[in-house]
Amino acid sequence: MDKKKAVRDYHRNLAVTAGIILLIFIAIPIFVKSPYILNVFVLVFYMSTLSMAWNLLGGMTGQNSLGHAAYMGLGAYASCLLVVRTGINPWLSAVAGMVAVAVVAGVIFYPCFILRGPYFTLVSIAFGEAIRQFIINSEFFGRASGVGLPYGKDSWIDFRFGSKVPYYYVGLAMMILIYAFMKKIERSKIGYALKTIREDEDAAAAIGINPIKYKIMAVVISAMVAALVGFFYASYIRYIDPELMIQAKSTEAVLPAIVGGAAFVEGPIIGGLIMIPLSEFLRATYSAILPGINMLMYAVVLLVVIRFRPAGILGWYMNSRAKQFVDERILKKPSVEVIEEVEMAGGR
Amino acid sequence: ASGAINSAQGQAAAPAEQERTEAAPAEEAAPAEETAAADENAPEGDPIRLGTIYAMSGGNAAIGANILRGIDFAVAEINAKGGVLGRPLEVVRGDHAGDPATGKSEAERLITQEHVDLMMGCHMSTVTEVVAQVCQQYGVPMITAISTLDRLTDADHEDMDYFFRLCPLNSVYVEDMLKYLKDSTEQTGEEIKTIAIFTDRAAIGQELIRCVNLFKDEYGLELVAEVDYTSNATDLSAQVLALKDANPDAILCDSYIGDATLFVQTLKAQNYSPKMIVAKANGFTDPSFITNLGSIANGVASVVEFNPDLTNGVEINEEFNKEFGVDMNGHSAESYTVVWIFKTAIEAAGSVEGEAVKEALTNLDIQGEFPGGRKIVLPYDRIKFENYELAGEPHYRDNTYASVAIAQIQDGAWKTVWPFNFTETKIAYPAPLE
Amino acid sequence: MSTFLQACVNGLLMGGFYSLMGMGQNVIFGVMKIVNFCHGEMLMVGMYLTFVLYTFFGIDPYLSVPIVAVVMFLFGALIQHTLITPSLGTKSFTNLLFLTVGLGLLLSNGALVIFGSTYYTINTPYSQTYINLGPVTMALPRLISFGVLVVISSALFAFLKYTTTGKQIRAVSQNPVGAEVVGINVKSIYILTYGIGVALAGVAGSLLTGFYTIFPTAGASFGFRALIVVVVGGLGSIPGAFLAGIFLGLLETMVALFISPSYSDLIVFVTFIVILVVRQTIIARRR
Amino acid sequence: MSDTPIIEVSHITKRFKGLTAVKDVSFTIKRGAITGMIGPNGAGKSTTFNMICGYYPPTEGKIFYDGKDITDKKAYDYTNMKVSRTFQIMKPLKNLSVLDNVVASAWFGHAAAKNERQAREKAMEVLQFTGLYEKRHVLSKDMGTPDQKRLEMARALATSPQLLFLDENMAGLNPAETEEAIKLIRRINESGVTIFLIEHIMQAVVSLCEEVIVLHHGEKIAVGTPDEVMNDPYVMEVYLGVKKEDADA
Amino acid sequence: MLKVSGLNAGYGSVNILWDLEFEVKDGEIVAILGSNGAGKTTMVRAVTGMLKPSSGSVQFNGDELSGKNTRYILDAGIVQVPEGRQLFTEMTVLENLEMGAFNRKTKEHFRDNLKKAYGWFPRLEERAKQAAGTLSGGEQQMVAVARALIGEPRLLILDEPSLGLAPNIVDDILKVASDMADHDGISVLLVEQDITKALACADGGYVIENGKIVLHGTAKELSENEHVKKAYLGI
Ligand SMILES: Nc1ncnc2c1ncn2[C@@H]1O[C@H](COP(=O)(O)OP(=O)(O)OP(=O)(O)O)[C@@H](O)[C@H]1O
Ligand SMILES: Nc1ncnc2c1ncn2[C@@H]1O[C@H](COP(=O)(O)OP(=O)(O)OP(=O)(O)O)[C@@H](O)[C@H]1O
Ligand SMILES: [Mg+2]
Ligand SMILES: [Mg+2]
Repeated sequence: MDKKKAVRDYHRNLAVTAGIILLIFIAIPIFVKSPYILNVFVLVFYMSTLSMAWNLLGGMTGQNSLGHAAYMGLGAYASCLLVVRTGINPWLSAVAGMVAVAVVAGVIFYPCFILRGPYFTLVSIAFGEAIRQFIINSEFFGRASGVGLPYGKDSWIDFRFGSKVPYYYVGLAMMILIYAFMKKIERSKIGYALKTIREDEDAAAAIGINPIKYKIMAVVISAMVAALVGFFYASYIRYIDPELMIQAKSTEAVLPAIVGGAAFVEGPIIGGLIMIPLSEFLRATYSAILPGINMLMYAVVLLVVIRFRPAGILGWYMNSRAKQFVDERILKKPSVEVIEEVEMAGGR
Repeated sequence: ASGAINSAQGQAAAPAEQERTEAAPAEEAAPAEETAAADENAPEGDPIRLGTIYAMSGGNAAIGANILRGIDFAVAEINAKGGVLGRPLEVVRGDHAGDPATGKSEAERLITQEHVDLMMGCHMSTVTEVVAQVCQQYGVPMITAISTLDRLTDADHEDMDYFFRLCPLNSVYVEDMLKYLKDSTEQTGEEIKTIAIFTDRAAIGQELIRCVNLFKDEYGLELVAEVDYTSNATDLSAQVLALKDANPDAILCDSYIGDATLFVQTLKAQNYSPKMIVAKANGFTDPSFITNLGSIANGVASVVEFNPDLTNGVEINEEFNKEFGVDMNGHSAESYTVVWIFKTAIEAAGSVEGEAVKEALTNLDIQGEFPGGRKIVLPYDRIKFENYELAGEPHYRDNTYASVAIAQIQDGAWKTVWPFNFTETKIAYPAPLE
Repeated sequence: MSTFLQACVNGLLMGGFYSLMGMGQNVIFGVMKIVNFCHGEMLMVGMYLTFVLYTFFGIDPYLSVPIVAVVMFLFGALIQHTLITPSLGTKSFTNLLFLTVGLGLLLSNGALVIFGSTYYTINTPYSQTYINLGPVTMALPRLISFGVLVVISSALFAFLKYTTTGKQIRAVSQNPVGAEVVGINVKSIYILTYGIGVALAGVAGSLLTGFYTIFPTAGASFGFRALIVVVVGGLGSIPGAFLAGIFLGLLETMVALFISPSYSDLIVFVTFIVILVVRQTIIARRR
Repeated sequence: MSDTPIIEVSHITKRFKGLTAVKDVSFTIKRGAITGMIGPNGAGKSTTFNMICGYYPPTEGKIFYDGKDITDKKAYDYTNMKVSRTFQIMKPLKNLSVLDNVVASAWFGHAAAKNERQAREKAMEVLQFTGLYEKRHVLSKDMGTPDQKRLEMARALATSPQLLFLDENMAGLNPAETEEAIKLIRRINESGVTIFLIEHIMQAVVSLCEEVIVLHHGEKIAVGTPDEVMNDPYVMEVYLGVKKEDADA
Repeated sequence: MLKVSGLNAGYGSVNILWDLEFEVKDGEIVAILGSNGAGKTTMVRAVTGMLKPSSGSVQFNGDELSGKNTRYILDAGIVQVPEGRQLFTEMTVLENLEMGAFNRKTKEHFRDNLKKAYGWFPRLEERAKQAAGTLSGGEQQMVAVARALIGEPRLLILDEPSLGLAPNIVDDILKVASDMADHDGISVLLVEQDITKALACADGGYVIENGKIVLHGTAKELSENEHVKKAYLGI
């Protein structure tokens, strides 16, 4: 009986902690007035979301894509062009953009799924470059000059604001929503299929998983989320050009996941919260003094994390005293067996 | 379309010669004041903060370096003379690394964290567009020294009254290039009938192509080839062969410095000597272009926003070269000028308050020389931001007096060759490239 | 016709560089199964090294090739020992990938910090010497470079194929544990191979200074082409990489010549994807 | 219905480049029974097995399941047809816990779990059945050979097969552990699962199998009860290694 | 010949082997028994230098090997057939065998040794040009054993050689081992799950449980030991 209560208490504590963290994020714009700081948060939100999109493919499925900037860019282009050319509502264009990118990603990648390991990575780079080159050569996409979204009065309908606050909340909501979605996937049939594929494709086939089908699913979902981020980016920056899709941007999309811990759905968020403010700080502080030194230091941080904390910050936390302390003292987590027992009992 | 600008050039030649002697005493008087002013004013007041956003890292960092030399030079000069309103100028640098999102972020940081009063930027028009929006939102006056994209000041930007542009528009550049081709017959005796474009596939190249198509018929030129490549190309021999095949009378080009260098080397390697090469500044006028290529650069011509042999440029270039070890180029000279424009406007407004400075900039009219400073070092003698029409399109707050000259590398140095009434130097034809 | 011949020669000369880069990448990939994403940056380091040797010590770029090779080898060995070997233990392809990506960032920005953003070139007395062979012109530096790299490639091929060390390298590439069992020092082989790979990139950089500008991001375009070469030529295959490099060089010039220079990049990427997919499909079928 | 064999293999042949690994082999697997396959190394047992399970297409011949032609079925279709397999070279999902390894399987197959709870319950059941319950939170890569072999089986069972293929599932076990495994396999069989196994451990083959098929050089050389097969002089010579003198005596 | 004392070893911070003591004399076959996960392979790895022992000594003909690298130990004459075979899958059978001849002067004797190896495993000669990775499991095991023999061992360590082998091949391999012990004076350390067969050909043996030696004696003693019968033979 008190086992049951212990588990219930633990779940309550978890919920309360999550609630507090959420409240802090909701409260930030009330206390932080600096648009620049809010801007950094907005960056964190959309980059973390993009990184979560990557992580579905890279972390969960073991397919290291280095072409996510292309999906994001395509999404941004699709929604921008629709708004500019047809004048439809941006929110609708976002949906259309996601669908378009999903189709493109699915169709183009279908033949590539025979590829494993590094081959997949290389194709994803070539694919990203090919899309970028295509846009640069295409009159329709505005070639290298890019596309701008119209400025104007603040409006929810047009998703356009002078202030950072609405972007902050939309960005936050997007990140949380995608997080919840990814968490759901992780524990679902798809999640298990993807993880099985990551570990061994032959083993996956042996239990009835069609590796190609699920990999396509992963790529399509991942590309759609990236396209959503592209829409958000375009609405926020209000100007896009093919430079958005260069390979360095794809790399940027991955770093939060690597630093945070690619094995965890939370990894990209933790990594984003660390790496993006760090990069902004380094640029603000050092770039003017000695150009390049900021990226140099950023690279050093990245290398140190990979070298000494290969499972990322979260992987490190999971085996740390800090976690023990949090579990025991703050969350009052009962043993795994107890939780399991109560859960199984509840099921009958 | 650019008739007004041309006449400005025409007038500029003669007065410039006269004013030179007059200006000398004023310059000599300055140091006396300067010591006094420096002691009393400069160190004391709150600095006036000038934000700059250029690429300091990434593929195009070289351009940012030239621009900042010009800015630093002007700021040192102004501070040595007692600053602005008795307050020193201080530069706060931002780095956009070639990316609009980063540019936006930097603009926000400079304005809200660093509290800059003024803004300069950027060297990529795509980033300028985004940064200008941020400045507009916060009411920070911004002048771009070198963003030439026509669109930046078109009808869509009518309301962006905090944004001003010093440099000429791409269409002005290109029209002057074509004009030069036509005028060259006078000296070379050969008429230019066919042209080819060699350019980067990035935005700069698209603009060159667009503008050439805009004017080519008017100047009776036939475009026989459009050849482009991706920035920082590994190899340009295919492009050069395509040009060689097309065999135009003249090649118009726009490239960043690395590709510009490789282009000329490849021309040699492919044994192709076009008779005339005219570049739209950029990489071709980077100080390291001549250093790197040596004699094979001889004969390359380019639009220049500034040239050391311009009557107003000789002196400043000497000082500049002493300071930095390289010549002042167009980017340095234009950004140098922008700093002085800001100084003049602030002093006219009597404050650094954004609204007041904006008003002052709107009404600014500098003729010949800056109050308390040098003569305009660029190849024109008046600076005024005006609304006007260009090729049937309205434009806002551009310096309509801006124009460019054309220089050619001769004996390892840029020599102004056009407009003819600006210079004694004759066009070297065909371009020797050796 | 003469244009076509000239284009062939150009493609061949350029392809040689892609080959050299690809072979370096291939040695590394073949043995450690990691894609060296800082390969282009290693080339850039080789360029700056040559530049420094020329500017401060007056050493001719071609004479500095052996020096660059040795220095870059040591540099690669150091990186392998301190960074990559420890991370190999985690068996995470993702981590290794981003380790090399991070290294690339470090190197290109390090160059920016040290040398600034200026574009440099090296002008030797013979940089502007050209050789005419009938309708075809060749720049002397390119020709020398091509000769040097043909020699290096053949030497490398022979080394891997016939020497004991070469066989050890191949053994490690197939089964590191098995290699240890037969008495091969696996860690030294790793150090050796990464050193060789990096040295090849450095040498390519050194040779490139004869006709290319030196700047912090100079390696990027070459780095990616090296990847294409590796994949098209077949992972681990040195002759494959050599041929693929030449193929890529020719493909680029031919597309530019017969279709349009604008599309050469696009077509190269698409060809790359197609070749990869087709080849892997055939391999999978054969299973 | 019940007398149609669950699997009928008809004249299958597999050639790799120059080498014929399996040559015109035909046999049937009886429903509800345990059938074994033995033969010298390289005889073509795993190849036959892989052809039946959809990993290699046969070069020639047909395979029937419940009378239906399944020659061209893909490997991932098998669990939906209630057929499941293990690998000779184990393929555990290394970075997942034992529990997650099995949960993953429980999501698939003809009786796939509908939700997370079902999947976990089914996995727990299988873990208890196979004796891995105590180790359910261990990462599968940290386990020794016999546990990994057991895990292979657990993962196969979690898809609720009616026909189970085991490729050398007992290799590397000592006699005592082998006894355990034999009991487990018998229990599985008693729950109604038809089993087809490849094994070199005679102790297991003799005590489990109702019928044994012997391959040699890719050809079927004998079939019968374990007793019959093991007393076949040819089988003795090529496989069991009973010395000529002993056999004569 | 081989004398191990006070050997401790493990992975990372986890200690697996606890104060191991055992001895192998010239020309002797010693069996190591133990259930799965007992630490037998870890012991093999510690003796052959693939795993650095945390303490203890490994003496081979008076030479201290503990802490030496694999190459040194191999040159001293300890050659193993590793668990899981560890072949070079993309190399041919012949190339794999060549790789076995890295130590000492074995390269010179390679031709002769190869002939011997083909004598023991004729099937390998048939398959000399085939890529090792495409051999059947049992054929691969033969390659692994042959590769070790080509290294001219003075002490041969076999880690579960019978795994996946047909009964007659197991007999062959064990017979090769006994022949070598009897005729060439080579010692053999045999880690084996097929305890009956192992004890039948071994002179003596040790039983490892949880990384500790719990029993040792002659083969006969062990096969009659109640604990061994119960825990390992299932009798
Ligand atoms: N690389 C490794 N890292 C961490 N632990 C390991 C590693 N290899 C083995 N172990 C652990 O060490 C213990 C002993 O393993 P070992 O392989 O030595 O056993 P063994 O007696 O050879 O068993 P088997 O009969 O299965 O081969 C086991 O608990 C195993 O989980
Ligand atoms: N992919 C392949 N390519 C070429 N030959 C192969 C391939 N797979 C198997 N073979 C060959 O086919 C033959 C049969 O192999 P198979 O794996 O079926 O043997 P097996 O009977 O399972 O042996 P074991 O008992 O040793 O596992 C072997 O000689 C092997 O070398
Ligand atoms: Mg088999
Ligand atoms: Mg073992």
